[in-house]
Amino acid sequence: MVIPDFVLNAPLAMQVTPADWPGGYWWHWLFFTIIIIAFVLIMVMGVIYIERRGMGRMQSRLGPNRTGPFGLLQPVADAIKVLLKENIVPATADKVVHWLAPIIAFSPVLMIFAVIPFQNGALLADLNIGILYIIAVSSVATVGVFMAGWGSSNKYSLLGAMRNVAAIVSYEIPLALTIVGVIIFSGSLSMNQIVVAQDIPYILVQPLGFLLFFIAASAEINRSPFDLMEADSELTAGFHTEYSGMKFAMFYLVEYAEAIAMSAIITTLFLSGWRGPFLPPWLWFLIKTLVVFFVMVWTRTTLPRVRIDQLMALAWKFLFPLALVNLFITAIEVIFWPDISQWIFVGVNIVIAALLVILWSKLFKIGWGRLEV
Amino acid sequence: MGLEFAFWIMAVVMVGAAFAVLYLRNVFHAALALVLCFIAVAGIYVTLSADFLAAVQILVYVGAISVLIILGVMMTREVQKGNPVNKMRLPAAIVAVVLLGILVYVVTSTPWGISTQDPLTPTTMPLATKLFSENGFILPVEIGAVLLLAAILGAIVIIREKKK
Amino acid sequence: MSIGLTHYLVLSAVLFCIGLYGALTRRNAVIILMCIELMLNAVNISLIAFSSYIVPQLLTGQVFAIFVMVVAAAEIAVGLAVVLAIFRHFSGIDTNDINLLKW
Amino acid sequence: MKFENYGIGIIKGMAVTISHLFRHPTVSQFPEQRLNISRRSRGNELVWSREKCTGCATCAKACPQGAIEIVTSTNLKENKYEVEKYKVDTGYCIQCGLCVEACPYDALFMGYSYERAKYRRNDLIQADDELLESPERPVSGYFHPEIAEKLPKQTLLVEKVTEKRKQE
Repeated sequence: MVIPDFVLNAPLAMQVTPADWPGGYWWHWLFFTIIIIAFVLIMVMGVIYIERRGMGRMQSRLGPNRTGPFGLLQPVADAIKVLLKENIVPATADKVVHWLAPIIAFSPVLMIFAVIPFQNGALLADLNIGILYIIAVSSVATVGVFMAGWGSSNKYSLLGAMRNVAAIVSYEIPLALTIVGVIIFSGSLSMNQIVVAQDIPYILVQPLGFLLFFIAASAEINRSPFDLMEADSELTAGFHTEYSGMKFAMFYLVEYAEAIAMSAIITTLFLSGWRGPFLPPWLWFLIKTLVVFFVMVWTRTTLPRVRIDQLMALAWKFLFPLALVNLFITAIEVIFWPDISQWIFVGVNIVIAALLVILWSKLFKIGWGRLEV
Repeated sequence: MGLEFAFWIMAVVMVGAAFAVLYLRNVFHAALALVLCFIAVAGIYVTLSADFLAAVQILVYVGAISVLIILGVMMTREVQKGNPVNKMRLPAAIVAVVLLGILVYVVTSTPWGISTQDPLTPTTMPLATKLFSENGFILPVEIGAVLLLAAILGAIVIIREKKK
Repeated sequence: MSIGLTHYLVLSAVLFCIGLYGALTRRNAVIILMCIELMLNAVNISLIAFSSYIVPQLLTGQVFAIFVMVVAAAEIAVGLAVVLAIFRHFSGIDTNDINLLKW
Repeated sequence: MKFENYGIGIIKGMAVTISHLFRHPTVSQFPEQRLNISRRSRGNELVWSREKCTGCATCAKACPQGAIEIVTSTNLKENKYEVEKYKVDTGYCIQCGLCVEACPYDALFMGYSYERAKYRRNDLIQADDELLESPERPVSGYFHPEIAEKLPKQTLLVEKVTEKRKQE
């Protein structure tokens, strides 16, 4: 593999900028910071609208359609409402922790976007450890959630936080293992390099990996059907029960920003990122991200929430072994047949994925009574 | 200049957080201070151009170890009892200070053979070659894997409740 | 004065001594575990500093640091298991109360 | 060897939800589109007829909540009771319709109207002329089949939607 010159010559890996960027490092940094923040905020509003309308239509409702044309201003109205609300802190709360928790939960999500390529080379920092950086940074959000649960001094919050930690720690393993499959094929940890290496979208080369990654990612970001850390019907709202006003808005923002971040990561890793014919690259990226998010909404509408023991069983008995098998198969393919066309792997891997899923479902039945954790 | 600035910030945050681990009354707050200390250590790694290790540090220490410690704090329910000290305070302080003095003396008086080369910056590939190649560290890696497996099994055996 | 190897080593020594002092004096077993983690981190800092100042092209120190992390992960798993077992047995984790092996 | 539980149920469910996405939603936009409610609706108000009422107070006796208060005086000239006050606390009313069934002179009806919420609890207490029939307070067909025949037939949302889907 050839490492580009500008990566080798940079004094620090953090300062990698495209060689032809005008105005130097700081302008680049400022520009992309503004772009990322604007992107996250606007996309959050957009996806909240998409989620509510899409879910409404799938449930034979209309969804919000009163505020503005087609209800487009509903997220704005909600944001204004929630910002103007009173900020209530419980009397026995751990005040500092309670106050810091939303910030600590929010900042990693913004930091994830630093390494996501919007188009070729258009990213804040083309780290050569990009995807590892994402896994590392997103694990910090756990601490924020735990602080929220602890700081509220409310048993429902604490239970939600505990569930969240258990889920995230378990699901990080299959998540990382499936990512390794992608890395083996692309030969680089850098997000931009991964996209560049994807002549065939990896969803075809790694169908099992995509499936496992999607499941693990939805569990990681607390999307339904794995949203039992904020299960409204059991835990009122999980870790953010005691939050209101601006701080609640932060948690709401985190939830959707994480969903967007995961959609963007899936787009980059499995759907060949910004690559695509005819349209400009950034538009392809946007379209693919929204499509992935729509699939998340779709699964949310369809599937009922799982129990906590089922959640753990799914992670350890289904996703983890399959991720290992997937990694093993991928490694064998890359080592023994490095030169043949990847289209052969596409067919072989799809067949293997179907066989493995069917076989494992025979061995592992989730609805088979109560499973011991 | 930027590097020095970053180093001093990280150093101050790190030492402050380490003292907070010692002196905070609430054990949960101490665990959070430990997380801050780990993040500062990751920052130090970045200034040493060990970016891969910085990411691994955050992933392993912040993502896994500190979460385990926080879970341990929760499960042992000793949060409100504070952070008491035992009778060894003075001897331990003397030992620590003397050790620090010796270490600082040794570090400052040794002529280090500092290399003039720039450190390798994309460390991922060389590290992988180092770890997994034939004349690299493949045997320690396997031993480490066995160690982790043994640790998991040992932890499960220790913690399991005996069924009557 | 630019930052050199000495700075990192002194920093590592300071962190190590803080961890040592805490591990020797605290009575809460979880805090003791945290202090041991601090000491391991201090060692990691010095290893990586050596690696990038003395053999910048070899990365040996970074490899050692990775092994230290592996050991730390194993240590924290077993250590917490021991702490929880102690907590079940003594219904407390004050190390002054745990004197089974003392005499 | 049978292979089940391998996700075919999930796929079927996903197909159902995605097919719902392209169907006409089963809703009506309430303030603009109103559906006719049931002809025998026991709405949230009582409608009282001063002409037919003889002041016998059977309704007040029948009311399980004691929500009806009726004060009468004797009119010796015309040899009948004069209703001085007829007061219903609709806050207490449980819409059971027993008063309507009990009235021997068909002077009491359930209301057909809705959207009659009030801002203050005191406004819920309605008396005398407030209880009379008016365009805002039509009479429901409950216990009165002859009235029910004149009312429009109830529109069901399902019928409307299937009609619309047929047109599409």
